[in-house]
Amino acid sequence: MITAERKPMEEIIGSVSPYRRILLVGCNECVTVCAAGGRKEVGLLASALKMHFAKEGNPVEIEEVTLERQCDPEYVEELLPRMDQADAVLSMACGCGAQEVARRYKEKPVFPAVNTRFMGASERQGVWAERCAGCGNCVLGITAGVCPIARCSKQLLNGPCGGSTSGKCEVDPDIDCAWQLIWDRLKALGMQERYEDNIPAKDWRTGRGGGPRRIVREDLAS
Amino acid sequence: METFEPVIVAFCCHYCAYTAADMAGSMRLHYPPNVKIIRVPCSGKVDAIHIMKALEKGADGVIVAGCLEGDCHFKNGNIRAAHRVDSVRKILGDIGMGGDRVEMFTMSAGMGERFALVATEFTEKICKLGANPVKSGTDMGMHQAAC
Amino acid sequence: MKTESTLEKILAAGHLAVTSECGPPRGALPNKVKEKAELLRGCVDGINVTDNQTAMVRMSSLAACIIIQNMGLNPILQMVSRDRNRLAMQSDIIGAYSHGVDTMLCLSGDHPRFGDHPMAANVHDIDSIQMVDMVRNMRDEGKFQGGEKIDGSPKMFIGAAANPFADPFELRVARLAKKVKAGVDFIQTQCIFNVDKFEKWMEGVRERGLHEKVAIMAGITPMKSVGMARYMKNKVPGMDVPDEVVQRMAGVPKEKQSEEGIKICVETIQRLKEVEGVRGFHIMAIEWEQKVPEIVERAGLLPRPVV
Amino acid sequence: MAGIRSALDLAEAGRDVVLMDKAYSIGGLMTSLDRTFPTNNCDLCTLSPHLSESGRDLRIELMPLSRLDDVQGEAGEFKATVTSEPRYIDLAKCTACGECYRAFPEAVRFTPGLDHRAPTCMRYPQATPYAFSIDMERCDNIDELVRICPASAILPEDTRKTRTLDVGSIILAPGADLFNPRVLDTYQYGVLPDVVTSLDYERILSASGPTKGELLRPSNGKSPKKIAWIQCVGSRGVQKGLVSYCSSACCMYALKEAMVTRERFGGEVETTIFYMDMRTAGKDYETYLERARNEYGVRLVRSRPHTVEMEPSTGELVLSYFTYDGKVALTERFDMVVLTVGFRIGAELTEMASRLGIELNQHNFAQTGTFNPVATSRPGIYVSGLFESPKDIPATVVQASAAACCAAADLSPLRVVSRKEEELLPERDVEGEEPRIGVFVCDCGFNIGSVVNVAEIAQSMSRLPQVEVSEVVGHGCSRESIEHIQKTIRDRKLNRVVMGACSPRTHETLFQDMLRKAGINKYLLEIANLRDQDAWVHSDRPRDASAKADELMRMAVATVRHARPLTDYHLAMNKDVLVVGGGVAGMSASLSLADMGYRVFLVERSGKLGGVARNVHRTLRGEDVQAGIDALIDRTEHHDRIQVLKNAMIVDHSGMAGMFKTGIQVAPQMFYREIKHGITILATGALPNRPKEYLLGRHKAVVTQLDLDGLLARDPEAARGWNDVVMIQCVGSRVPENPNCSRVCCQAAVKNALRIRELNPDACIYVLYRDMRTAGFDEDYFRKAREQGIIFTPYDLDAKPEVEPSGDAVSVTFTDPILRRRFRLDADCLALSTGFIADEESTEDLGAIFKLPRTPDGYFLEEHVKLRPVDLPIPGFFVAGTAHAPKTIRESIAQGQAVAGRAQTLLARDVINLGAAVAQVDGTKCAACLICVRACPFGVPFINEKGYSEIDPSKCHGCGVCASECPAKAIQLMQFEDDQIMAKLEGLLERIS
Repeated sequence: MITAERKPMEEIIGSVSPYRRILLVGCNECVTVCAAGGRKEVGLLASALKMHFAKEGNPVEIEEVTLERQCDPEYVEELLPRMDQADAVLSMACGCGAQEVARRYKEKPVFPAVNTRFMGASERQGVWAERCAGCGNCVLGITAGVCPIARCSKQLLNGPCGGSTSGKCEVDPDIDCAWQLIWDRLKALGMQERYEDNIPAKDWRTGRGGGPRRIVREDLAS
Repeated sequence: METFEPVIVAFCCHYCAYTAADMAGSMRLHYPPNVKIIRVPCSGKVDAIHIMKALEKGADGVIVAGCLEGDCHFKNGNIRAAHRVDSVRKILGDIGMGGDRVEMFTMSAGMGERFALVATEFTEKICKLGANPVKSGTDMGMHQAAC
Repeated sequence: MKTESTLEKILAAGHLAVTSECGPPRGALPNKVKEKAELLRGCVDGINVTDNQTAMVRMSSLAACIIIQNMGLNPILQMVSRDRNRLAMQSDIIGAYSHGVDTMLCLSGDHPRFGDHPMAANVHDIDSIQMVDMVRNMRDEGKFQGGEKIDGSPKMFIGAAANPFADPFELRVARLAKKVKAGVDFIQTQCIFNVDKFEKWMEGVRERGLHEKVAIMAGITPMKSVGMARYMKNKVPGMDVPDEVVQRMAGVPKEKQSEEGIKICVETIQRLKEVEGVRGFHIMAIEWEQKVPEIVERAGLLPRPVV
Repeated sequence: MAGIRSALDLAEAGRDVVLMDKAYSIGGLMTSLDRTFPTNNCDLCTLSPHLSESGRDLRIELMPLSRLDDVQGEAGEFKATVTSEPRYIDLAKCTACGECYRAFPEAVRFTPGLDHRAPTCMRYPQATPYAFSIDMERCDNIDELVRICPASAILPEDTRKTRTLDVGSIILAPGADLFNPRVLDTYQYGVLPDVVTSLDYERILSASGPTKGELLRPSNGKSPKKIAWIQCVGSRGVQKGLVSYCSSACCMYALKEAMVTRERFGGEVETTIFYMDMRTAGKDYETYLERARNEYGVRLVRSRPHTVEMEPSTGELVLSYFTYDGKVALTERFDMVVLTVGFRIGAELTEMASRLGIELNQHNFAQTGTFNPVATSRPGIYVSGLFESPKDIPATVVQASAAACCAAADLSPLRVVSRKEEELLPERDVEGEEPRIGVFVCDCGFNIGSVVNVAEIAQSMSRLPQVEVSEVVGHGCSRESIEHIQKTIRDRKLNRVVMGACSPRTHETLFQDMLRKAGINKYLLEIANLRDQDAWVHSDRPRDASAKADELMRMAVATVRHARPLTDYHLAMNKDVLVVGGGVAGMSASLSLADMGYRVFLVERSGKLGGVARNVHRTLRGEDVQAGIDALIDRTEHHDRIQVLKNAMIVDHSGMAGMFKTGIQVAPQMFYREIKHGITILATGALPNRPKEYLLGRHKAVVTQLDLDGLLARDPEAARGWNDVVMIQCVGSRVPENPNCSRVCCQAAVKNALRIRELNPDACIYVLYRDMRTAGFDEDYFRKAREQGIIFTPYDLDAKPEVEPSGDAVSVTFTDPILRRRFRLDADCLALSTGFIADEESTEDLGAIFKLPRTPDGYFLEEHVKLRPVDLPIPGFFVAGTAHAPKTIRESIAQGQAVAGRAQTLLARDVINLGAAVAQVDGTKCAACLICVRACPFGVPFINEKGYSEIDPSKCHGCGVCASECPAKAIQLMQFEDDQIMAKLEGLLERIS
């Protein structure tokens, strides 16, 4: 899942302050699941902004709408009827959603209300942690199902650095040492010898190194 | 300007706080009439949005009142409510309203005095804080609009 | 002989090698480099020149190495995978060798979080073991990592670091083995205070015969004060300072503590000389270079053999 | 407590009940307690929600100020003569406004108003008359009194009345008195103001007590720094004025008072308890004791305090005592001394007993037997609570339900007439209609009308859109008004109703029924609380009160527009019962239910019924256990409504209360069969503990008390040869592995010791114990044992006895605390009191299969320790016997009957009403984020196969946490939907912003 967090109120206020009629657009996918940009957060932000500007003496109109998925043109199309009453769009979706809205409605300024953080999993209610860096060439098969690229602070591919202390990373004791996790799993799986293989330098072309990526499924694209 | 009479919304859980308020009644205790109670099954039912909307619509203060810790009829609704109130206070701080207009209290069904005391003290506090700026703001806004 | 490196020659001749280090200045004053390096003349076989150590910007290791090289001393180019991608690394390695720098140490480097540029991007295009492999390829196969041939390949004597004390301990020998497999020539270890644990690690190393494939140089650091001992014990990740060391430092009056620190590290060296597979010592006298000659002397490692 | 519980169980089971109380309001002792152990919560607050449900049954007729004079006839058709003292107040009219009380405080009685927990008791109007009562003797001006009552509810001519009632069975739950320590000159109660009884102390702690919950010394109003508790005051004694039995509950409540004191007043107050034996034998009570000692720092001194005197100069109390380790005449100073007093049966009860012809034991408690623990000597008359024997609240509640069960069995088979459904108009469909709102404002006589200008309110409401009718209706809850409102609803085709009245807590059900009977859905109602939360609290500023009333009403009107017809969730009830476990508890439950006419499947893991009790031969009181067990087994196996399945194990389970499905496999072929049932009762028992200690199992002279009981029955001769016999208590109990007390061992040890003494007068018998826990009347046998020269020697965990083999005997070494030296002697028999240990294996499996929680030590965890001791947290599940916690045969049987008593409340219904306040998910909005799944305190929501969250209305408790946490706003709680709450805010704030 893509995770995000609401931007600091001050920044959001700053970005929309020139506008009086704001269309606040949430998304019912990832950002709902990570409680950053679903209907509820949209409602809270709308209320907060209305109060702020009312307090300042120049009230704003805020229209709330939460799309099923803000990164699909068909859903984004649903905003059309509302657009001409809006001076600006404030998006609570991840960067993908905000950009899709901007792409579709060229004449409208679009501002992000959340910071898109990472691809992660929820560890428990209210806690999400990074799990994947989208390198485009998955190594989990040789790292016992724990990704050192996403989860080692130095993305080391050949084992723990000298800073690994009792299972934690030197960078922050709240971070598990990815290589400790890998090693524990290898032991559990009886595959210790796997560790001995030197993993060669990674080809980053499948990742960001190769520039913006896209996937084309010929059979579907046609 | 004549004396400021704040409007205060109190979300009270059915099993403790609301009962305590009734209790204050049967004990004939006095507290300011500014406090208007909205009954909810559990303080855990009070949505952050409800609190925000109350202020947005012009309430000067909001009380969320639940059971004593450990007494929640639904296990931990009151604790969740307390966390939620904290987060709302933070948002209010961020938009320059100040978080003090919202507060969580806990009490048992029998604590009529405590309810009356809470209502009285909170009302005094809000009087000190003055009117909800959202209202004055709008006035001022219209004023500006006028001239 | 794979290279012209003095360090390689010393080790090949079976002597206990000695290296020390010199942190480049945080500015463009060549003399600062010269002063520090001068202190070490005649008492070490190589001078590690750190690469933005603790993630603080300093004069580039390469530039400082050239200055030291020109003084007729033997610099060891340190290179971390934190700051450069593989293109920058390879160009710097060739450049260094073109100036006669023939010994280097491959590291991953401290995380920017600890330095004065925590906002910096954390490159790690390749890791230290992949770097070792890359440098060996450049030297032995004469090829860039990309596969193209190098016209005049850099004959680097390749070192790497090892920390016998970090967790998981059981992985520490294996990790050395991977470096050996990648083709590392020598190893400088993390500062050793817990000698027992180090010996335990060496046992593991010998069991796998690694000590015959790589020259292991024991890392030694003199402690100036009990404060420093405590700091290293509690604050520096992967550092293992046993309580008795701290107590011993604490046991003597303030003014005597630096002397006690020197004593400890001399004793450590003496004890480690006896450990099979220890082929030399790397003395890291952080901002205390002037003490290195005394330590080397009192440890009976002078004069340095000429090869 | 006991009376209320029995009455409610029976009423819920569809029986008509007359609940008599000699007092003018009910609740008994418990209403004057502050908080109760072991939860230290205000338990009536927790209880009341459950009670309000049953309040809808109008089957309980309350007769306060009444006494039972005479009972003629046989079980099933008694004629009971009852006399009621005059109350001088018309219950139908009195609104408890309190005018009379203000005018004639000395003549008017109204405990509820003074007791802070009373409103929660008033929650169900028919459960306690929410009304005053008058003591006419003390009223000097009757005319004035009559005049002052705004509801004209005073009946000066009210007189004593005598009625004869036809009843099928009778339950006596008259409670008991507390011992008054005035008779003991040594403690100077009544002389020294700072010497108080435990009940006085409860009142001091109580928020509504004389000090409003402040802890103050009665003598000087200063807060005490050192408080002492003296245990067993008036109990466990033989001197005149004392009683010999143990009052059972006192140890726990003294601990509770000390803990609450430490909790509330922190380190400043030192608390010390002077005790003989700490009798914390109930479920998890031992851990409670540990918490008191270790977490709260309550000091415990085993000792016998003899006098309390006052140091005149300082006003301190000097307490003199001697300890059991031989130290004599110690003294210590305190600011307050609390006398923990026990229970007594007063003359009133002994007279009643003789009037009714029921036998009492030598202590004047009702005589009962192990195999019918709540039956008196007179068939059809049952007893529960303190009148049966001294006990704490959980035991009382258990007996109350057991009594309810036995009483029901005597009544003619039940035809359930669900009175709510009787002769109702069909519900009018209001979907799609514009709201047509009727507003009715009560003046509630004086209560609202005198403060709030109700006419004006009605006026201003009438101006609001969609309001069809708006009028003042006097006492809205009076029969006339209700009929008037119903007529108006019908005539004016109203489809929404707003009541300006008193608290919905007390009157919602009443007004809901009113709507329903007027032919519209009962949830189209909104109540504005103009009395308890406006008129009563703002009587000092009427104008503001009126303004507030206006706003409250606007809120209600705005909200009611959004009200929609809701249907209560109902569930067809399967009336068969599954009982798991064929021990005494399981058999008793099965027989009780089968006798009531329900079909029972009794599943037993082993090949035999009877459980652990088969190995017990006699009770402490000498009753023949085996005969009793055989009778039980015989009746169970031959009862035509009980199907016994032996060698059977539970393998799977699904469904909910009223429609369970459970799969079992039966040996030897292990064929599978599925049982459909409405109720599940767990009576899986516990295991006799056999820890590897003191050579148990490795030396033939070492046995458990259970072994010994068998041995003495089988081969009494053996005992004749013994010279020295040693018994060690608490072996494998009250230790980290098994932290709680096994409850049965102390009396078992006394029982076996006495039996050996009987067989072999010369044997020396030593009992090494930590605390002797012979609660209640068992205390008599403990004393008898001491009188007969059996030696009881305490030991500490840090100086445990040591045992090693010595030929056919074992040598036992232990410390004698008085002589302070180690003793060593060779015992021909060493009996270890090993007690019970939870049957981990079966409770773990069943816990997993039924999804039921367990205590850390592996027993099933009941829904509420005190108030729902045999209900399990999942509706439709009950627990009885040692699967709940270690207990005696007698207690297990009582629990077996109690679960039957509780089960009948569900079984009597054809449908179960689950109410309408449940959460509903809008699948189109749901993002399946799991937040509700994780947030629900009861684990109800799940992501269904369609991929969105689903909430089973029959499991939802209606707290709304999921609704308020849902990030997609996909969940709404019926009756409290967001638009309704927003409407309230609008109604209040529309004129502001």
